[in-house]
Amino acid sequence: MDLAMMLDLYRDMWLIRAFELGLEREFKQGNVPGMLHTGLGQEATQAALAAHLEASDCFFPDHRCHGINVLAQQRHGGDGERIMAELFGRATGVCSGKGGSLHSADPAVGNFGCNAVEGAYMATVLGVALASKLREEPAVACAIIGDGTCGRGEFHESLNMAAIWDLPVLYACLNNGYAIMTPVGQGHASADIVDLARGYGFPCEQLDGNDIEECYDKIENAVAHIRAGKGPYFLEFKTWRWQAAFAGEFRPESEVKYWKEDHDPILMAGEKLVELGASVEELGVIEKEAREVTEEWISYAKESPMPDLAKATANVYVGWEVAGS
Amino acid sequence: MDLAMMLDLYRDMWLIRAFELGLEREFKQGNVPGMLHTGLGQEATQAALAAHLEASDCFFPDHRCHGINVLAQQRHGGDGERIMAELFGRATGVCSGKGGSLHSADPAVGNFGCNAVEGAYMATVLGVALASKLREEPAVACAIIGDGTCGRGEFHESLNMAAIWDLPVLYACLNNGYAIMTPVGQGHASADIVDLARGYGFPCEQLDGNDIEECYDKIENAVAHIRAGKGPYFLEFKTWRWQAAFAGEFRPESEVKYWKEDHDPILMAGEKLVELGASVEELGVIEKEAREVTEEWISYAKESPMPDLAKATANVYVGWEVAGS
Amino acid sequence: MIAANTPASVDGPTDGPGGKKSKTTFVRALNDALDLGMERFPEMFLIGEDIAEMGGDFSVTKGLWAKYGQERVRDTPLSEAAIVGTCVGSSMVGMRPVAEIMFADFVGECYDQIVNTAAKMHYMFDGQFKAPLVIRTACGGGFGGGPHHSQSVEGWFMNVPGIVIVAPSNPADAKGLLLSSIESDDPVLFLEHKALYRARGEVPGGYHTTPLGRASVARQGTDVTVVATMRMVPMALTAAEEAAKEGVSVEVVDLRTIRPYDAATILESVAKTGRVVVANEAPKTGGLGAELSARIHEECFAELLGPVVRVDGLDTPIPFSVPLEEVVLPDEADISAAIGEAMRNSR
Amino acid sequence: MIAANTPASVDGPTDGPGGKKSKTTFVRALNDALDLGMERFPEMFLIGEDIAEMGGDFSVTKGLWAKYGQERVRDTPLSEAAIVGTCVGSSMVGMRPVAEIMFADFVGECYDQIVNTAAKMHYMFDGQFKAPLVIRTACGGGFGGGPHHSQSVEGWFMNVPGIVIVAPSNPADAKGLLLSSIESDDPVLFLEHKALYRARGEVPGGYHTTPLGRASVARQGTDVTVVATMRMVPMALTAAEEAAKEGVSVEVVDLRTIRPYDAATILESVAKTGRVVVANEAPKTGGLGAELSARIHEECFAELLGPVVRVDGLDTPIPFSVPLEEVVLPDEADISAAIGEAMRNSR
Ligand SMILES: Cc1ncc(C[n+]2csc(CCOP(=O)(O)OP(=O)(O)O)c2C)c(N)n1
Ligand SMILES: Cc1ncc(C[n+]2csc(CCOP(=O)(O)OP(=O)(O)O)c2C)c(N)n1
Ligand SMILES: [Mg+2]
Ligand SMILES: [Mg+2]
Repeated sequence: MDLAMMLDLYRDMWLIRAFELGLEREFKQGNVPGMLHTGLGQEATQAALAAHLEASDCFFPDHRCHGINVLAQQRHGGDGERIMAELFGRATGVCSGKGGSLHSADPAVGNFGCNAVEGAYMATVLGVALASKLREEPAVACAIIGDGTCGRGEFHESLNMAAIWDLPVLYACLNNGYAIMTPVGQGHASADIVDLARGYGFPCEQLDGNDIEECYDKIENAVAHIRAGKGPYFLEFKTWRWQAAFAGEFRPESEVKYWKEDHDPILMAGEKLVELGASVEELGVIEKEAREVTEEWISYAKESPMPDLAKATANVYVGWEVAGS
Repeated sequence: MDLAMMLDLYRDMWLIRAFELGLEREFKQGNVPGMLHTGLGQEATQAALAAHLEASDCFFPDHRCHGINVLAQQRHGGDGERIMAELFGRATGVCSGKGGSLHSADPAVGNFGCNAVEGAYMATVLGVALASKLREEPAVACAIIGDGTCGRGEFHESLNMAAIWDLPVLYACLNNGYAIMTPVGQGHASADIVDLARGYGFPCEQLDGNDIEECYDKIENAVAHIRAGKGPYFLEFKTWRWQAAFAGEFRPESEVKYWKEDHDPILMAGEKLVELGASVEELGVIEKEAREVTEEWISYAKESPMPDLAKATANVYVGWEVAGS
Repeated sequence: MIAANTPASVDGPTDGPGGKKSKTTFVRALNDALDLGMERFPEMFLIGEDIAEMGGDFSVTKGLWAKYGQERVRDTPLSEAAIVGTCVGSSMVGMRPVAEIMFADFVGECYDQIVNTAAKMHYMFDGQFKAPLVIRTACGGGFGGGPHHSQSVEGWFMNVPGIVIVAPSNPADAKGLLLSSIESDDPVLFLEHKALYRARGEVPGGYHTTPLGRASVARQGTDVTVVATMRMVPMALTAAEEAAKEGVSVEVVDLRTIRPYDAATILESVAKTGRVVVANEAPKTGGLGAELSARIHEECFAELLGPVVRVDGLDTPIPFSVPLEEVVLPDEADISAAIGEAMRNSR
Repeated sequence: MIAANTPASVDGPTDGPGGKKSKTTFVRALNDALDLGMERFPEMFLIGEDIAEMGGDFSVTKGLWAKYGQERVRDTPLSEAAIVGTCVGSSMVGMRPVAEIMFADFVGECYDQIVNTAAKMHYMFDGQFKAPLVIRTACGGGFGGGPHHSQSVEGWFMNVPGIVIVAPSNPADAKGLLLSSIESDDPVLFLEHKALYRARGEVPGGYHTTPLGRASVARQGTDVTVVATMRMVPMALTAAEEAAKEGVSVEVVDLRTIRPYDAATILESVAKTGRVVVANEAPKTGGLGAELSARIHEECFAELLGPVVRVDGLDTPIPFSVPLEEVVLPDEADISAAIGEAMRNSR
């Protein structure tokens, strides 16, 4: 990978990190309603995915995917601030504040929306994929799923149907080692989710989800396979999330240290960039810019109006109006 | 296998066949309400399973399992006629006529009842298995499932949970090549269901479901594994059902001929028995007796009273009465 | 499955999709509607278990696979969540999928996908997606199907905003409502009562729609209004004829769309009669009848001569044995009795 | 998940399972009930996602894993159908499982197992099996949870015979009803409104049960009866205090068990007041209010001074944005308005 591309990805990763850090701060201050799951620590996977998905593709983000949402918005619409505004429940959000963190969607940038019933969109993604197949449009339909989410029955129904119909589905499994606090090897017959996916007969690969180059290359390869009409592809990204459980950190200190200090996707990429010839200052500027834009977006979100109350009853049906109170 | 045991199994298989043939005739004459799925052609698998399951074990029959229901009833209760009566919706049926073909149960003989929502009991069986594990009673909990049924999401949830908890579950998959008219290889990523089961890390085997000896031996082995506390076991029985679709036979003539003439479980067992020294007459008597007992049971069922109308509102709740009309 | 005793088959004469009005069966009317829809909407496809070559368990999709090919008439594995998921996802990008869930009893296996994905899609993303899908399914009892092949499931969805529930009672409406459901940009649960599949009736030829959300007055009357759905409509009409012999004039309102339902037509009828019976096959407690009764009382309390009388199934699962099933399911006699009860009411 | 803004935690003083009456939280009361149940019933076990070491998303099972061990307090994968299946199967052989489905919104993923297996087990096999299981789940809105973490799901099960639906409104009942649910030989859906988790109240110490199927009169009154559930009960009590200032005497009936519900207590109150409001958080159409309204009209038509007034959520999903959620969910003001409307009624 050349320096320019690597810098771009580094910038994307920093945008995610800054976004999530800013958001987390606001959440803790009580400015963001509801629940919050951050993608901190998983920036490489998200940035690499975003880099390969076109606006004409489709992705179903998982509950930690503000990052990919933001990148899609920036790349295909230039308005990442609308993701922030959505998280604050504002009228300027991508769903006018009706969806929030767990239901941010924007079809114009290929974002088909998170579904907070984990696993449900493993079924839904089939339909988007089938439509592109029937229309002979070479689009990729990507479902981003956590390791824990792979416990759901839709995992089987989805992989099986994608297999028999050779659907253009990219399963991007972000195996961060835990479902809430349950270790992946305790919740699944195998700690390697690919083992559960292999029986369906399409390519399955496991990779280092914190190594931006490996992520970028392997996704490129999978996406090419899918666009060539060769059917589904399953990628398992080994990664780790910063966010613990609400009672606090439950993982061994050594594990935390490994992932946050030795195997952090941004630190790793930074080292690589310096090797490739980037200057530490240059990298510092990228970080600074990401933090600045995040703050701008937070201000934008906070200054945005709340949705018109009429939105409460709007769009229940296409064909009918619903009465207010 | 010695002659005596083989003769016993032959008798069991004939009981199933005669039962199903008699039932089918009655159904076509309009004497049996509702729908009917017969186990004709699948007698070996059912007889071999029944031979290994104790009254203290549990099995969830599939929709073609009148046979195993009858054998369990005969072996552990001596009252196979109550299965017939249930199919006729009579008061003397195992469920007082409230369940019928698709919901015949009798816990006294280990029959936990079919669930006509295919696949649902792949989830339910986990609980029975967990209970025996928690109680340290070495019972087997067996789910009998068709190939088509393996398309359901519960397949994954069940195999995964049985694996992580080392539950004493025997999955008996009767792969008869079709779900209604859909070929197994069209409905599944692999025509060999074991391929879908292997990822869970417990033993999976495929066998000839029409070879009574192979069935008997492989089930014996699986059941021993389970009783020894070694966790779940998956057996895929390659078999074939006589019953076509309601529009008639849809399978190639050569296939029908192969299974009905060259690879019929009863014919095959008969040949083997003659080799082992049984006389053709002896075998004829077994068939005749099976047909006789079936007719007796049909008469019994027909002469049995309809359930008391109060049964219509009985046992909705344990703790409450439900009002009649 | 051997289907000798089950209500099925595309039979009877028909003049085909393009013809004039003719007497045909409910199944045939549905089949025609699907055919006409497939012809008109290239974005439409059919999906379900053995709906292709076999034509479905009740022959509703018969012949369409041969005509439209396997890409547009798709057999699936026994994967109800994936079937509905495929519908939802494809409808989000402009397809018009029509799924068959073989028996309504099985919708529990795709309940989440219907309730939390299809029904909320348009709302939660504030109009950015639509889910113009139809889920056809065979419901209702009366043929010894037992607890898992006989249920009326409208009650499972009555409290779910965003879903449209359609429930025809005769072949003409079956055709017209199905075409409207296909046209609809909202997700539709389309209920087909098994006991009606063989019912015959006049059906307009050609492409013909019946509006969603509108009840029809199946019979005019002045003394009592019977609001009925699906199989209860022909039963209500029979009961009305009986009542006429006693000099009681019964108006029968066929609800046709269960959600969102047509309150105006009901209330207009009630304003005239002052007496109401609501008849639905599902269990009484928490059923459709409850909603209609509550609404009618709210809006017509002063005009009512007595409380709305509910006719429903008993609050039990559906037993297999025929005489027990007869006890559990409501019939003409129950409607007649309810009409009698309503007539005894006067303030 | 970061839960700073979610209503959770086992806090507040308690005298523990064996103690005397004391003021404690709803969560703590539930935790005590589970503890007492585990102590008394060796056949009881707990199952759900991260209910063991973590104690569940709302800390309801906190400490029980440490006390009873991992065989009896079992973490599961995200497999809702398998969780409920495990409950059903084990209950068939005499265990008393108590499952936690983290949010009620997710019951769609195990709907079939609840509705077609658990609820029909006892009936379809004619009494040969029982399913004494409890499914605890956190329901209700009011904390910005959005469309999939805020729903009131009782309406999804109102038309399902065989299921018991329990819905406490205060810590004492939470404890007593949960113990009764554990004792019950019927399958129980036990609803815990998230907004009540931190509510405090007097709770009897030791093993204490509150009967299922019995409403309680939370406040005596003579002019209007308000029948309410869960979070609507404290709201109704507030509204009643407001009304008292205007000289209107409001009786508040806390339904407690939604199915089978206690008609006798309601009807007795209505006989006294002649005016009724039913208040429930779920969407209006096809909700609990409809059933209660229909029933009250059927049984008390002559005594009623006007129609039953329903207070419910709007017929929409629950939006994320706080001001929109406030529009959609019913509150004290809506109950007050309904009381006013009921008071204006007179024949
Ligand atoms: C069907 C369903 N069950 C449970 C939950 C609650 N829940 C939200 S996130 C989560 C853990 C998911 O684990 P994983 O997929 O590994 O994602 P991670 O949070 O680790 O990124 C759970 C149990 C849910 N949202 N949906
Ligand atoms: C959840 C569910 N979906 C669909 C059906 C309808 N159905 C009954 S049997 C059957 C085919 C089952 O195929 P398989 O498991 O291979 O059993 P076989 O009949 O071949 O023995 C179908 C689709 C059902 N009963 N339950
Ligand atoms: Mg994880
Ligand atoms: Mg099969």
